[in-house]
Amino acid sequence: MSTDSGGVGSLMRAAREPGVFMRLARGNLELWANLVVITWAVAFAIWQGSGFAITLGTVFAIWAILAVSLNLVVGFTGLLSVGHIGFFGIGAYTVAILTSNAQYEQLRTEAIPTFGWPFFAALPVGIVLAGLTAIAVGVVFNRFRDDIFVLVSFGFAVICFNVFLNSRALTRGAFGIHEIAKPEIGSVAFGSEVAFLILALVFLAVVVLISWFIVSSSFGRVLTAIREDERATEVFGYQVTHFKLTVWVISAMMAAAAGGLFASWTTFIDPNSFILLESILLVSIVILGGLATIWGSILGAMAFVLLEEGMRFLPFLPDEYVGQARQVILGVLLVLLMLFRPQGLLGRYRL
Amino acid sequence: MLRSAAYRERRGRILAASLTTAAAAYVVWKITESPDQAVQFAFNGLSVGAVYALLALGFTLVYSTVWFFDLYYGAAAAMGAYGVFYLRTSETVGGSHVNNPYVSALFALVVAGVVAWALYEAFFIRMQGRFTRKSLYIAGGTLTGATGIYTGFILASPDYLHLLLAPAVGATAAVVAGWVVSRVIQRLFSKAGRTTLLAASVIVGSLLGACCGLLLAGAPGSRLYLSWAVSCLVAGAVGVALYRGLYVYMRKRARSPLIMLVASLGVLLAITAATAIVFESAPRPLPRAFGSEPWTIWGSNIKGFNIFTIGVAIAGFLGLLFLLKRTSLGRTIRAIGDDEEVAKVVGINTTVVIAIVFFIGAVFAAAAGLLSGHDTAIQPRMGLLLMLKGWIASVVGGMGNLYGAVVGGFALGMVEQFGIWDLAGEWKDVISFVILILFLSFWPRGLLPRG
Amino acid sequence: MSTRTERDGGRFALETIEVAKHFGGVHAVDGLSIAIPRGKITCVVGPNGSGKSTLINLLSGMLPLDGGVVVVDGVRLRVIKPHETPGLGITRTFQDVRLFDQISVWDNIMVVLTERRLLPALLERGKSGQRERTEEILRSVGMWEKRRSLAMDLSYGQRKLLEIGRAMALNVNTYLFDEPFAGLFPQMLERVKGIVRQLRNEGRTILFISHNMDIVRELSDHLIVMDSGKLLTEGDAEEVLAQPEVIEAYLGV
Amino acid sequence: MSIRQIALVCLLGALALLAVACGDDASDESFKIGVMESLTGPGETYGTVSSQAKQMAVDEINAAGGIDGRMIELIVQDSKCSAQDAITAYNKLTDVDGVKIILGTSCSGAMLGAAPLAEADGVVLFSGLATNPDIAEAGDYIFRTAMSDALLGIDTGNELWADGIRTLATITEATDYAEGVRRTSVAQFEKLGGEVVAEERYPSDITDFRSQLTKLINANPDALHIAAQQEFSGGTIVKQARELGFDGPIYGEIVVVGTTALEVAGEAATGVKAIAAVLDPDNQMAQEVLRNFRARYDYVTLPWYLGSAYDDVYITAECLRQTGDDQDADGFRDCLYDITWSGAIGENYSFDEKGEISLSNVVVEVLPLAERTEENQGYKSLGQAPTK
Repeated sequence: MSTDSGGVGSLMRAAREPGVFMRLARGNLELWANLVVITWAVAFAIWQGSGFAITLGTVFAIWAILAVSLNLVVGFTGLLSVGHIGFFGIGAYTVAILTSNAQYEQLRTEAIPTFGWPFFAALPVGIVLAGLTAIAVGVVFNRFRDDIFVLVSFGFAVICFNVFLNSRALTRGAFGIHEIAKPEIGSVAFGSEVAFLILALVFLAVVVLISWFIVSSSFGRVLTAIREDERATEVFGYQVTHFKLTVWVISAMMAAAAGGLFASWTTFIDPNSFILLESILLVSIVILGGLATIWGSILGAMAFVLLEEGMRFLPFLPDEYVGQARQVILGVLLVLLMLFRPQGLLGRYRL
Repeated sequence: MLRSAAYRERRGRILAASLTTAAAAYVVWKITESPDQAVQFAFNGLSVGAVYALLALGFTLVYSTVWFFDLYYGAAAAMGAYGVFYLRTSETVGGSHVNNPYVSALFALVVAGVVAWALYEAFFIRMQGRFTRKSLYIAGGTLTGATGIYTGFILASPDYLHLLLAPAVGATAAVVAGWVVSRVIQRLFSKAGRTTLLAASVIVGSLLGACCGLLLAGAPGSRLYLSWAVSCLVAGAVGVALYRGLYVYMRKRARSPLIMLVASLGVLLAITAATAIVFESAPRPLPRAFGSEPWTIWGSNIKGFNIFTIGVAIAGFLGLLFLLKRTSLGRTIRAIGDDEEVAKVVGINTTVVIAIVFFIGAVFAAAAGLLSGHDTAIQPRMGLLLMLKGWIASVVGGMGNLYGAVVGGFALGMVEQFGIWDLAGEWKDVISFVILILFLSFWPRGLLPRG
Repeated sequence: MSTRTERDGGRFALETIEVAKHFGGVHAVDGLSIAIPRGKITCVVGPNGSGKSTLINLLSGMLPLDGGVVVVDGVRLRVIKPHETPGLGITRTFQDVRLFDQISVWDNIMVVLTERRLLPALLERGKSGQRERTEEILRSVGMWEKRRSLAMDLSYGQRKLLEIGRAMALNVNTYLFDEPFAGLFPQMLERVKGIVRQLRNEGRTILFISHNMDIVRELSDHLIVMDSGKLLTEGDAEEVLAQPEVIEAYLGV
Repeated sequence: MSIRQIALVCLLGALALLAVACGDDASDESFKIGVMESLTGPGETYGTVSSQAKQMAVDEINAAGGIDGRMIELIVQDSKCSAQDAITAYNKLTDVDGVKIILGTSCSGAMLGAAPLAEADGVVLFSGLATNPDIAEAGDYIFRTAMSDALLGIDTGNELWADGIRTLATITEATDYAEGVRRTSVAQFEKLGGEVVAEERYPSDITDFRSQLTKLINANPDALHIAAQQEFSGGTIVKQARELGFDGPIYGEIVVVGTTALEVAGEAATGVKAIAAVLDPDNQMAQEVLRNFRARYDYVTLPWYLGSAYDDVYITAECLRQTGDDQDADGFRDCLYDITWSGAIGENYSFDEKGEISLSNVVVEVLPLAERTEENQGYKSLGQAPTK
């Protein structure tokens, strides 16, 4: 399987033999992308101090999990899903509802039952729930392809947001859910930012491993074949819908895991974190980093997180426009990529 | 487990029919329950539906010609609305001018570019025999520069919109009137000489044109309605520029419609965010247009402006129908929609025709955007929301069918209204997307399938 | 109603009875009843639009049947699902070569050799048997050197060969080749002919479509002539080619 | 390229992030105060006003020589109106800029997101705008000069009942603030015996409320209650309700009678009643703040929030004068608990044990279009909200 990236490989080689570097650097976009983003990350960490870097690292890890999971669907299977934020939200809300310990009855706002489960008990429930939702959604969506699939996945994102916002008896609607538990294993609590970052990176590593395991197996090869020609793959004896559904569900479960982490990290969630725009941004991260490459998604997530923080230091850009300016840059990048490099920076697959 | 395709199709049809019947029965039951509310809902549905129908019309036109989802379409809707806001901001809440020299210059450049390209396509080859290349370049350059500067002035000084536009409108009126007069004379007095014909049409044309120009120059109240035209045209020009400057190159290489979709998603993201930077992301009202007083009909209220919107939607539909069915341009558009390669071989300049389609599409979107903006309000995000609704409407009506677009638009408007009779109003968006998924699952060709 | 297969004791690998397919009002295949002899090369000829490709699409399940029955090894089928065709011993190539463009030549062959079930597929990472078979196929179609390049980067002839190789990798009894010789250079042409002959020598059934009468004469044992979705004539190649109406119907176009 | 290499690179990246620590919090001359406001998004009206008022107050203090010669420096971050952005902004302020005292946030949601962190880190979070009742319970380091919706709700319920309203229809923006307002108001109204005959909600990004309003009006309520987060939607709802032929009384709170809301609604807003904290017209300081603000920024909206944000800065300055150290959050907190302040929003108010203040709300009624001026903000006060 061609999951590996020449970019990182050549980076490694360059690290071992500095002489090779100049030869590699010439015209090697992937290497440049890697170098720029990683240098940027390191420089940023030095410049800004560890505390903030840890926060950003956690944000990065969560986005990276999402991006890697979405790449399974977009890059390897060829289904451009804009609805992944829905599964992220399901994971986040399940963990939030199950672990929250807030005394809502004493508050003057909407009360929902609290369970006070530990994080690691709630997370699997969230993952399974997202998986079940993904099965239901996938059965309906399986018949759609290409741009129609995009359209219905837009719909899924909007529906999910509205469910989070309007099922007040379950999610407290706009009030959001407080006091979401931090993860704990036995007596080891991941309360501090550093501990949480490590946990998030461990999650990321697990997700990357699983993704790698999938794409490097025969299963992954079938997925790419489906992406290239669904009908032809069928003629060779594959029940394409089952394969698509399976990877869709796996990807949804990974997104839910990211959601659970996110909920636990912020300790408070409300529907605003799960809007359609976030989903669109997520898709652009995946395309930006590169389709059908795991490392590309990670790099894309890193670039995305750094982009916003990096722009805070542009002197001519007022702080309040940073978010919007990032959106402009992402939009322009998408256009340029589609024009010149439809596979994304490190991609292995052109749309 | 023997399930033939015919069986599945039949099952789909049965399901669709029963769903429709159930929906109709529900509506009838609701109407008998409270006729007042039903009438009011119907009015609301028609007002909203008119906007959806306009969106779906333009969307269908573009989609059935180039066969990819152009998300710029949503941005065009927002640009139409914000164009009016940009030009008439002094009449809206907040009052302070948002007029920005960079923005004006940018759009002037875009318009100039589009004009340059249009001149090149329309005249360059035809005139090359008669004039030297150099003189053509000079003439074209001058005209382009003049248009760009003129656009820049119009955008930069909205307070003098009526004065600035008066000559242009007058000239257009003169040309149109002259043409009409010459046609009429030719019909009635077939023996009339060339000189008489020319003299009569020039005199009548220039008189009428001057009259129009003067009237306009003396009517500052017309600025709002002129700004409608300006923002529609600018949105259209941006559509053409995007097509010519971007999509043309991309379509050559694109393996799938997804490339185009993602690229136009980028365009939408960038334009939305840029709008939010220039105009702030909070919603804003547009200045009051005519007909903002409600009329009471059968105990329910509807604004005159909503009736106007419905009229615009129907007029847009008829105009588009005429264009596609009765004019040679329409025939070429349909030919391109059927098979672009063949159309190219037959000798149609597909680039130009598709550019025109993009222009018309963007004008429809801009019109829908500004009408809905006048009716309620504008915000940078409105583009995405409107576009999604336009999509759904055209899917409901039947992709690629004009009749379907109108029916789908109004149907979606109605369904959204009547759908929340028993449900809480916040589920409105969910209803439209559930409708979308139902339609795509059971009735993918829509209410009125194409061809 | 007994089928020819039943009467002839399995002499036919594949048989259609009154098979029909229509698109809107157009009857692409209209009550077609043919029988494809086992272990022989059958050629389908007919003018453009006579329903040849539709026939292959119907037999490979790419299009649902609108009527009629397909008999495969004595099993009567009204519905053929594409993913079941390898189980029925059928595979095919496409007129407009359909490879998995953006994956490597190697993977293009591997895809048809690997596990069909979900979970085993997840756990499988290329068994040695599969690798050897892939190498064997790639060498036999002369693509071993190209194994690392993407399928989309191959030349037209190479793509055609790769597609045939991909079909061969699926070890089945019946091969349906949709215009395997179209647009090939002489050298490639010989190679494909060789492959087809070799497959027959291995005792497999081959059905192919071609417009090249020389090749049809040279290769086919059995000939089916179609026109407007209907069967014009069917029989031993030499006999059929001797019939004047065939020459008229086919070469007259 | 194998998974090992990926892992290695990940590890390197993580190490680089962890290893590098940089302490640039050597305190210089000025006091550093963090500010988190929603400068973009649904809360931007409040956030902008609030941060401008704060900047104005800081400039005044600095122009007058600062606090014992030391200047105040505001470090402003956009917390949007969401918990996630508030957390990012909070971390930025505390980790990068090393502040211990943060003024903000504007939105209750953002406040509730950042509050647990502040509580755990011992950072003072001092808001002039967040009104959610739950913030009272958020912790020891959490203060606000905004009044809890709980107080507002009780007043609203009383006022509705006193005006003879027995059946009510509510329309509420689906945000925590607006939901909080609706909930507390309706609770009091129902306690008194009133009945809510219809309720509707809307997401923040819609501008067409006619379908919801049609349903509400069809339920024939005595009055309509609007709880909006954005001034804009508040004004639009008033306008559209009148367009749909609703002629009963309309109630809201400060958002519905904000300057923008009134401009959007125009004549339709006449007679709308709102229960709100308003600046006392007799309070000289309040009037001066408004005058200065108008002179500086050329507009005035949400005077009370403006004053509240303004007072925050002066209270902060007073406490900094007492503690003399912008890193001493505990001292600052104790100072806040002890302080009694007279400022733009009221005389002699102080923080209770939950970090809350309590001032009285008044009922205002919107004037006809012709009578609205910059000075009267477009409404007249009907006096204190009834207590019964």
